[in-house]
Amino acid sequence: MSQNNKPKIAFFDFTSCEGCQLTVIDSLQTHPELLDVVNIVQFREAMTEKGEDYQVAFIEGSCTRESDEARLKEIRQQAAVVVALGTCAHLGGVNTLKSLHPLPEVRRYVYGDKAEWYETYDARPIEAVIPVDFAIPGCPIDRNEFIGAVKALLLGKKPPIPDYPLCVECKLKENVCLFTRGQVCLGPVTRAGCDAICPTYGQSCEACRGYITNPNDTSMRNLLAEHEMSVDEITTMYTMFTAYQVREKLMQAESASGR
Amino acid sequence: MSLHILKKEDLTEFLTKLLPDYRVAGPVKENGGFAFQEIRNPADLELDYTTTILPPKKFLLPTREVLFNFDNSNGGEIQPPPPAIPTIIFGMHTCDVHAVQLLDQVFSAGHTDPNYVDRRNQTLIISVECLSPCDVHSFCKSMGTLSADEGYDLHLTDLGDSYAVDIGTQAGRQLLEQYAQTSMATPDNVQRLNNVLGEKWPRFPYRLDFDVSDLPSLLNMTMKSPLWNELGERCLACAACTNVCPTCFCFDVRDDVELDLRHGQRVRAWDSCQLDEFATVAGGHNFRTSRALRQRHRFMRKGKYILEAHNYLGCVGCGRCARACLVDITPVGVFNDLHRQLEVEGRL
Amino acid sequence: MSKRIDVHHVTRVEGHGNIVVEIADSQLKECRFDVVETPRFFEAMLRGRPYIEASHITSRICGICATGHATTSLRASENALGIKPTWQTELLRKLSFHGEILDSHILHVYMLVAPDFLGVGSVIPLASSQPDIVLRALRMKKLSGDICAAVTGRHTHPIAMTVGGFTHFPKNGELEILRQQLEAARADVDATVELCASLPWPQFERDTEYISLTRPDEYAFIDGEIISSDGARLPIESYQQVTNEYMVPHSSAKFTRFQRDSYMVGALARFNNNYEQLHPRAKAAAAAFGMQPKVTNPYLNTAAQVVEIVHCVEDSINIIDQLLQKGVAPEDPVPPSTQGGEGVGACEVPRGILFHHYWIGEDGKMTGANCIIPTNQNIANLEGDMKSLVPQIMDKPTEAMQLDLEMLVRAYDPCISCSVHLTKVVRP
Amino acid sequence: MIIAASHPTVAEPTLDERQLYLPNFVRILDIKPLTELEKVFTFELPNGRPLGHRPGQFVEVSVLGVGEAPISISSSPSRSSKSFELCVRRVGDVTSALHSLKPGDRVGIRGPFGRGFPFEKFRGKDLLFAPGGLGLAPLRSLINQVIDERAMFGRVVILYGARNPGELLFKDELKRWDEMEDVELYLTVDRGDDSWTGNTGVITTLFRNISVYPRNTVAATCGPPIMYRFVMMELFGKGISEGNIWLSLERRMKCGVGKCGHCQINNVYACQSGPVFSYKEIKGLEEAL
Ligand SMILES: Cc1cc2nc3c(=O)[nH]c(=O)nc-3n(C[C@H](O)[C@H](O)[C@H](O)COP(=O)(O)OP(=O)(O)OC[C@H]3O[C@@H](n4cnc5c(N)ncnc54)[C@H](O)[C@@H]3O)c2cc1C
Ligand code: SF4
Ligand code: SF4
Ligand code: SF4
Repeated sequence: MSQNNKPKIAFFDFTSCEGCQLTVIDSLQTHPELLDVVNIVQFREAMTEKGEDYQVAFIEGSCTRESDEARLKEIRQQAAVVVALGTCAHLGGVNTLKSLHPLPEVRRYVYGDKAEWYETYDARPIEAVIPVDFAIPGCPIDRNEFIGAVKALLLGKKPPIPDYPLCVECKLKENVCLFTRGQVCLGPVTRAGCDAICPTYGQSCEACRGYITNPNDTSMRNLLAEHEMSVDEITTMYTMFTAYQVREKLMQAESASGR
Repeated sequence: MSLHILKKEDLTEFLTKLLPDYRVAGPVKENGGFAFQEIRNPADLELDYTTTILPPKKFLLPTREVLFNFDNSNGGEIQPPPPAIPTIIFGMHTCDVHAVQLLDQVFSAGHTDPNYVDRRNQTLIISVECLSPCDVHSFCKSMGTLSADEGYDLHLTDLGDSYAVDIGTQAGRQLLEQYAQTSMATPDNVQRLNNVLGEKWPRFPYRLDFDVSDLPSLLNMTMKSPLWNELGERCLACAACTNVCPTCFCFDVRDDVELDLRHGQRVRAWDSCQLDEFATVAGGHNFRTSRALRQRHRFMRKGKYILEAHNYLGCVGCGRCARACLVDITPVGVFNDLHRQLEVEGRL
Repeated sequence: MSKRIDVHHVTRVEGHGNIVVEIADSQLKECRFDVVETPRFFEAMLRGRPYIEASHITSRICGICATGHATTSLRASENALGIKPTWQTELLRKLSFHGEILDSHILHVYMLVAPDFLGVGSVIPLASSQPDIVLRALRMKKLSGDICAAVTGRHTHPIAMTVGGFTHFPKNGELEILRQQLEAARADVDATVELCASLPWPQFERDTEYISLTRPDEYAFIDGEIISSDGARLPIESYQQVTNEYMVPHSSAKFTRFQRDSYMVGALARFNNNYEQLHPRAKAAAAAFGMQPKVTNPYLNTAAQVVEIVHCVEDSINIIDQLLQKGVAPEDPVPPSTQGGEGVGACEVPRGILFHHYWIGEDGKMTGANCIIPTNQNIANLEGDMKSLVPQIMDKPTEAMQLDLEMLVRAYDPCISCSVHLTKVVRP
Repeated sequence: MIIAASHPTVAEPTLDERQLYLPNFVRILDIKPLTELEKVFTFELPNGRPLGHRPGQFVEVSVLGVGEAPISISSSPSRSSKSFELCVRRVGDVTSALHSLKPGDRVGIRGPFGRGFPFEKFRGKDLLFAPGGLGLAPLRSLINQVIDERAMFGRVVILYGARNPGELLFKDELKRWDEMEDVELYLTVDRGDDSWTGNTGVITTLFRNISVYPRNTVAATCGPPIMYRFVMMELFGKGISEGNIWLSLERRMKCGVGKCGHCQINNVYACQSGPVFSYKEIKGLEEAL
């Protein structure tokens, strides 16, 4: 393939830890041929060139200030395909944890009396600002899933992101279930695709990939309650990466009951 | 066939001799439990194991396997996978032996599945007699799988300082002759064996409230039971139950392509009827939308559908799904509940 | 002569920062490094969360020093809760920490800095023009990642580390393989030293105060005391006497100063303060660069990183030997000995000294937190360097000047995404 | 010597079975767009061997790298022994990949699979075809075979419905059928447009126009899942017996050969026992319709 007919892709970062972009760089260790099949025209973290002519935009990070919206819209205008790269972009991620506290209070807590120097608003997924075609979930993204998504996009397919619970992968890895070990885990409602890496390394799944389309939420909450978790603790556990969605849901419920 | 005696101290040598010629899989300690793994060091084999999370099925029907490799460069060329590796599954419990018999039937009925059958025909099974239940979840006695009179090549029963080795097939006999140091059983040994088998039987409880031969007709009468909805409300649709089951065999097929988009593999991987997408077609129509219908499908398969199609019960009572389910949906519980319902309704 | 340099979002650094330099009538009017990263509010987010989550949340401050944040976070919680980690835990933590230092330094040296010397905009063109260099970098980076993965599951964001210990343990076999790979990597390490020692490092000297951790027993990465090259030693609990954070309107990151107007942290500070404890092979590498403490050329921060690459590879082999001698055995995390409390954790992450300061309530929930990030501590010093560098290079063409300034920024290896959390700690 | 191999436990697969999952490659001769979403592909058979299919059977079509999809054979075995036709709706990955191919490209084929329509049983009967939407694709094969042996059958009535005029498939062929003296074709669309002068309404509205001699009538229908219940009621209303109503059912399918489990309807594998069933065969199956 000549440089010309390779699809041009660009990487952008908003509020994030840049771990997903690092994972992209790391994916070169196992897939150096990535550079043969796509033409990376912009990747601030790794290159000086800033090409503005691209077909696919991978966007990392959540939107946390109004002034970033214009840039996001510009990217949407240019790119034929916009991919949310990682949980911050896809769901809001840990950045949205602050939305569990009232915003002015958060600002005061961190900036003290200089709060007004710094612009910020409720952190949100980029999907809340511009339409997104595909998302690669995960905090950070899974290297193989990223490569899989690139292949799918090159083939004109939808990226193969699972829509079934993590327990599927966890069982196939023959992990002893954390519930059996007296702990709790969000695996039964969380989207698979990370090869159950947290349970494999002895930690509960914290739902960094977000929830499946059709989780059995009631049964899951009952299960956690049976494991001596209070409603508060369950909410805390559910909101580590998805505070934005949980808050949206609460607000919907509130306005529905208000009527 | 005839009975041999393998001294326990000769087991290591038996394994050591097998290792160069065969891939030997058997139960080993892992993560505080047991798992069937490829044995590299004879000392790792734990014949005195309870149960495993995944059944030894994974050596006959791998969680992910290549159906063929392809090269798309000039219009498409395909290459079947390399031939199966000679394998010995060492230490299978009899429930799993029954399960393998079902798989053999499924994959050779109608169209013979070449990939499974090639692997199966390169595999020898050395099973062990269970002397006490794995745990409270086992219900092998109710399912009639507490012993097996066929389906293995060699079958071991622990007699204390030695194993009684029952030869199941000609291949088993050759294997024993070629690789193991055994002696013919003496009348004493046979007596010991009888005692061991006699003592084990009462250790296992019957856990179904009815005879398993009534299971298909029970299920026939309970297609519309309200229990399915109750299960549907509880079930997390996590598919743990089907993924750990030795008799589940449904699979997904997909293409994995390399970044050059030319080379790749068509792969089959385990799938589960408990997942939303299993019966969903393009356009979004799902033929088993609710978790209730999917649970019903699962239990109907276990006790009825598979029997009707293949003459083997679809459940061997290993209890793996019961251990794996986080919301306590178990075959024993479900089948007994259905039985009780019919009793209450006076339909028995 | 008048010139304006305005670099919007300096590339090949972590996070977003701008260089603004204005020269009017040969007078330096304006010289700033703006941190324009969006503020992240991590301390505020921690409040109300169970302490056990703190290391998982704070590792998300930065993808590149995730293990550093997690380790510092764990040490803060452990100090708050009166937990003394076991010998094995300490060794495993050091090993994964080395993995991260290696990963970060290799990324910085090869992918962020080297392109400047080789006259390209990124590592991508090098993949075809100098594939051996790129492949070597990828090989070394993979090994660093593998070290982290064996111990904690992955580098960004580590999984198996928890308060009091680990939830997963590498198998002895895995460690043996890593050891072999580390030994084999010596050739790549030597080639790295050779390559970097041959680069034309810009000549620029400016003495400043160098601050790092120090330990009596080893080249300090985790725990220890704060030490200043100007002569001062403080316990980590007194970090605020050193950092003295203050704010400026052009930056969303906090600025710091101790005994001078500014100080420097990072590989060069560690090198200057703890040179004696480097592995002999690392000292030999320093000699290849002609480096002896105290080194006052900030561009050589990158060289100090190369020296640390050598040290960490050797020390990792060392640690693995110690672990293998006893064999790694699963152990439960050490439980807290107090309910709640206050604690400070400090580590030398790739870019310098990092502090986490936690307050944990009796219910096990976080009631307060403060994180002081190395890049913050460096920004005032970076601006100081810029101010003294610009007059020396003012006669160069604007483009060359801009490159010198960008290279200076990159030498600091700033991690701006980290640096933005902020300010005054509100004690509960 | 490896002992296992010399004592096979399970009967060895035949040569054909060895190919079970391996597609054969066929070349695209022609592609005709029918509507916005559907195209008809004509494939050339390798070394002139006929496909040997029955109407109602399907093939698994592979685009290597993208995947495989079951598609009904739309051409009649009576028409050409050198080629066959598939009518494909673009709905997802594989079907979109097929739509992007050009004549001369190759695709993989496995099959034909499944049980088709029991053509022999239809001889001498009046035939009532009731396809809905894309359901015409498999029925077209059957209809054309009937037309080619027209003398063997009684009346031939076709009731075809689509959502709108633009979605009617095989318009040329519909016209030809309409012009035939001995074929009765009735069309309807759910929603008409300016140019549409025919019947509007769902397919069941067409049944009002016709009367049949129930004892001698066989019906065949295929369409979207929701259609069957309603069509079935109409057919019962005409007095056609359960054994004389034939349906082609759609299910998710992966292997096409009765292993993968996706197409299971209670204890029946649709890919093996179907996809064509008589109503009598499936009425006891809870999940069939
Ligand atoms: C017996 C039979 C005959 C068919 N005949 C035709 C036909 O003549 N023309 C036509 O256009 N379509 C036909 N279909 C439907 C066609 O198979 C699906 O539209 C196609 O599989 C969608 O695949 P995709 O990759 O484009 O869609 P995606 O949504 O990307 O599907 C992903 C995968 O899901 C599975 N899948 C999804 N939908 C179906 C489905 N409806 N049936 C089976 N598997 C599915 C396939 O394995 C597919 O590869 C038939 C289906 C069956 C079962
Ligand atoms: S550990 Fe978590 S993901 Fe794994 S099986 Fe248990 S609940 Fe599911
Ligand atoms: S259904 Fe459950 S008990 Fe029965 S065989 Fe499967 S896993 Fe074992
Ligand atoms: S294991 Fe239990 S919860 Fe999970 S799918 Fe099976 S029945 Fe449902």
